[in-house]
Amino acid sequence: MTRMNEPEITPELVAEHGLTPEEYDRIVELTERTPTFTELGIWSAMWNEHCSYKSSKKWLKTLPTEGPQVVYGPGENAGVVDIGDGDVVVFKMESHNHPSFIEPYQGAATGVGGILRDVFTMGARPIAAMNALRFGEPDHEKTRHLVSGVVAGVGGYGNSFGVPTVGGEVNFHERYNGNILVNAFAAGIAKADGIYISKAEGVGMPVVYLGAKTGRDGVGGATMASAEFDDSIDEKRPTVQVGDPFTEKCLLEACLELMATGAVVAIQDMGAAGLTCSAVEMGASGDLGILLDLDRVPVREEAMSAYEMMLSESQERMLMVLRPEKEEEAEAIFTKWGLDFAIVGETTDDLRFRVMHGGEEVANLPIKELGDEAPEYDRPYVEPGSPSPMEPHLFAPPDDYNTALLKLIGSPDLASRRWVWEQYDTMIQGNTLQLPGGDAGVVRVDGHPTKALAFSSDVTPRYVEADAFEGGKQAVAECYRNLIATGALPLATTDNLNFGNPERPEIMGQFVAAIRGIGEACSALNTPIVSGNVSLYNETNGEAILPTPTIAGVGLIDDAACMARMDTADTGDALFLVGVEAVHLARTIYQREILGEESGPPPPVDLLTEKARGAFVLAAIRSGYASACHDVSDGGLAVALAEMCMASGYGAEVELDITYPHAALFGEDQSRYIVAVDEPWANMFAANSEGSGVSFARIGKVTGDRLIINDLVDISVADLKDTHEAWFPNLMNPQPLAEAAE
Amino acid sequence: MAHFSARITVTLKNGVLDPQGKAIESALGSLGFEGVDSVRQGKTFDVALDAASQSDAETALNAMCEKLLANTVIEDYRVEIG
Amino acid sequence: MAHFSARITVTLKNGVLDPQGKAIESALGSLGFEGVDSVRQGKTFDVALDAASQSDAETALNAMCEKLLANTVIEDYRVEIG
Amino acid sequence: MKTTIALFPGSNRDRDMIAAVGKISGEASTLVWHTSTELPESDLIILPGGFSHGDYLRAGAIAARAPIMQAIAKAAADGVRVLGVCNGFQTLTEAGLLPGALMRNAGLNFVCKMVQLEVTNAASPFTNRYNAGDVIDCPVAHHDGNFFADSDTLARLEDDGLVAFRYANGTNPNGSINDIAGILNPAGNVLGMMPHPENRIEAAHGGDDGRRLFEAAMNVLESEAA
Ligand SMILES: Nc1ncnc2c1ncn2[C@@H]1O[C@H](COP(=O)(O)OP(=O)(O)O)[C@@H](O)[C@H]1O
Ligand SMILES: [Mg+2]
Repeated sequence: MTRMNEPEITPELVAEHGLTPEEYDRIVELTERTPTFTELGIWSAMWNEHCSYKSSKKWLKTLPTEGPQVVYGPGENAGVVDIGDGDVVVFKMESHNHPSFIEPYQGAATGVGGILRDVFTMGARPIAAMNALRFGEPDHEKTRHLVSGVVAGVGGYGNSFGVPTVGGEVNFHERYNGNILVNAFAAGIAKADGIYISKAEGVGMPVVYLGAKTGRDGVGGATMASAEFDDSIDEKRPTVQVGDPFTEKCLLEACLELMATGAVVAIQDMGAAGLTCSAVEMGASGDLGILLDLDRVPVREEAMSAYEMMLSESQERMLMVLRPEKEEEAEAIFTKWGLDFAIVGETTDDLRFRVMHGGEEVANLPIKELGDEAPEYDRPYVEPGSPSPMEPHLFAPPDDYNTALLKLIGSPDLASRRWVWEQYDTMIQGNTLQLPGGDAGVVRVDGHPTKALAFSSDVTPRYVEADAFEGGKQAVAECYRNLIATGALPLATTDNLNFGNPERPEIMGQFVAAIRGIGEACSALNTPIVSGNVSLYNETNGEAILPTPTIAGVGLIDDAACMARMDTADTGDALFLVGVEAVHLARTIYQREILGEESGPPPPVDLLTEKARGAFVLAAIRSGYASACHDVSDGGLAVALAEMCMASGYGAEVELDITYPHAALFGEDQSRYIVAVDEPWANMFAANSEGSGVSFARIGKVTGDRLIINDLVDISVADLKDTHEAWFPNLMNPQPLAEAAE
Repeated sequence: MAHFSARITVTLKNGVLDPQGKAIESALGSLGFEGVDSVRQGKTFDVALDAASQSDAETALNAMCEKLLANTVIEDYRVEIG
Repeated sequence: MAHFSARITVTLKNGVLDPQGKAIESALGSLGFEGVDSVRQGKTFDVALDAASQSDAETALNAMCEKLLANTVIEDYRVEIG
Repeated sequence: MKTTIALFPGSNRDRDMIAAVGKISGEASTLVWHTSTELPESDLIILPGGFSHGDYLRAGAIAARAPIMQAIAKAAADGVRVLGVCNGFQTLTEAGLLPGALMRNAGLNFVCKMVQLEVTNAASPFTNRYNAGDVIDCPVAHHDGNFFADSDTLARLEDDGLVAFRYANGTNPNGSINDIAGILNPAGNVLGMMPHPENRIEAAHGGDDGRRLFEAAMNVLESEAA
């Protein structure tokens, strides 16, 4: 047994582990001696930002996480929400930003693998996935490579694993040039009484290692995921983790089979700093100690040191505590699926985390303190100011509204994402009711006669940048709106908070304000945060990303028969705008794409209005009034109308009474929907709107094959489609001149 | 301008997980092949190109590997001309 | 029992279309590489195995190709030991 | 009518297939694991879609060498109906039960979208509920669906009318030669196809064009829907 002769602990070594001198002093105190090299690795893994949330904990605690529908909130592998009939939906979102920048395919793939594992670790079969992606400027030298790698990686993993990808986001902005964002969401369905958590129970119970073998993958990865980038990134590079979706699929089936036998006491997937975090989590949450014998850990490489094994981020691995009497049954299941199965330790009553290697004790640490005593920082922050409102007359109108509209729907942030989602299996499992391209992805609840779940992922980083508080509110509100637009009652949300370096007060200020906004919105809209993930230090050479708190929401459709879509408007339908004429042009796509500026405040969200209009639209959809529905978001009313026309293939004639045409067409005022209503029901719908007191206007009808708005816009649906669909393919496969000439 | 045909071989760096090799290994096992310790999968590219000289060809081929054919984060490559 | 390490190279038969090769060819073109006539993609398998003799190893490796590693409908293979 | 579905590690449209068979025939299918050496008595054997063994090496290559495949080959020889969809099709070609090979999509990317299929052979036990020339909607979801066969094989397939489905109206998603989406063996009792009729059997799928294929293969009465 070759053993690595462990280096001595120097201040430099401590610093390389991302620990401050103060943190190290505390570690020595808690260890009650100088830690061994392996112990230092363990402490650093447990105390880095990624695992300890030391900069964010204080603020995350302020988020609303409870509600009658919430079965498990934050703290478990994923949130668990009741959907009735004894079923629960289990979901979470997680970032894999840094790894995806270094190796886009594998980074994105292992990100998807990680979030799927979080979901099925809890006993749920994954039924839907989303991916929220942010890239640098389209023409930045790295962007194409990153986009094609990330999209191929997301698909490569999810498609092979067999989960439908039903939604997501793609944005482009120079502020992501050096730090792309890859946020992966997964949801699964389980029986309320079939949920598994990580809390170990019982002393002397076998701790079992399952799945793939351990290699040196990503050693140092957890520490890197919390380190700001600079140009020396190449040296920081650990062995890249490679995803194996086939093994993960086998792991899924084996875990669910095993759970069905009742053998599982506790289960925890191995993510960042795999063996360390999972073992400590299981013991600590069960008030138990854990004894691990690394000589029993299945390894794929020779002469791995204890340090490497404890920090390895090899994928597709799980740790479980099993009922001893079920051991054989369990092993048989795993052998059937061709997976490694090894008893690597046991639970103890000494509240110590002990690790044996080569017959020697290489770590002996207080298991509770590893997590509980992790530093919690109240980082200094400055309140971000909120820019003062800007009247519509301060913004130049376009020279030509047709040209402007075409430019917007063909712009990087509004162009069709078909090129992306056609690389994802969106139909597998046979339950997808709404594919990407609508307001939210919808998947029916397998086995239930009428129920379906809606999924949407949203945030508008340019809004958050301008006003983190309003931007945080808006992210939640838009997600809520997208769910409502399909006829779903929003149930709960998960967040993925991507920010820069929290040690900079202005960044910390954005973070704090965004969380306050998210919290207010989630409380007001009854969509508690049940899980989430924080990714800080998204910064290169001192330039931070746009603050990007991604919000993913899940909504419940009681009866899929009266679900709404944005592509079902029919000739003759009356078109209603729920909401008022827009006046807000600051921070809009119009301002950026047509005027070439990004300034002013984001459109404010009035949460009471949001809720009232949402409730009204939901009721209208559920009582069958809406032949089609679409929320109004990026690009404003004109873009929303264009999107509905492109989706249905029909044109529309729209007559607005307008004060500021460019604001009315392109303003991004919030809390608005377009509802198409079958003509015979139009008056009834109008009456109901009045009755319910929401502002609305009848703005026109579905007809012909052109979109006509007052005397401003007149474009054929075909031209809209061509422009909308062309941008992404042109970005990704620019025709070599030779071919273009042919 | 001379004509060259080259073979580029791209293999995974040591330590990088090779799911393909792993699967093939166990498939060989279940097909009854014994004594197989390990299988690692790689790629070849047979490139036919015109270049002014052998050294120009080599330079070009190495550049192709760096720019496109190999993912140098996880792969090594070798260029043979002949 | 001796230990052998072999490299198996699997290439597409002539006349079999090679989508990857084609795509790489045009990608190289748009990256500005000139003079590339053709690119054909293949696979390598580095196999480490124990066998009584070199000839046993060869027999085994050829059998592996016939049975699994190559799809002889579209692919040729070559085995090198050492 | 007894239907058996063969399962391989990495099969992932097996549940879709089980659901389709159940919904259309009202009968449950029997599932067999890839390691078993014999089959239950079956009138129809289905190899479902997925990434068997990760599709590592070549799509369907490792699955094609599984013990169950010998039993399936024998059943096919005895005239039992065998349907391979997507990974099932790839596996049947790798196993030599159907000619040709399925290579990487010409666009190199995985592709999942609705395509149109022309029914070019409406005489087989799988396609006889369609009329020759019918054009149906059906989704595809694959990375290696680019059908290739050498010129002799291709000529034989065409001359003997063994092409069951062709991508129609320019919807060929993968570069398949002659737009081939599905082929039959000479006896007509083995069908391999890349598209997924099991994901096109009910209103919730946006249409049920795939339903008649199963109704034919399982000799069930046509549903009103069809
Ligand atoms: N990465 C992605 N994966 C899958 N679907 C995506 C992705 N990016 C965008 N989409 C889909 O494209 C459509 C438009 O996206 P977006 O403009 O963000 O929608 P919205 O404005 O309604 O939030 C949505 O249906 C979304 O789900
Ligand atoms: Mg929307």
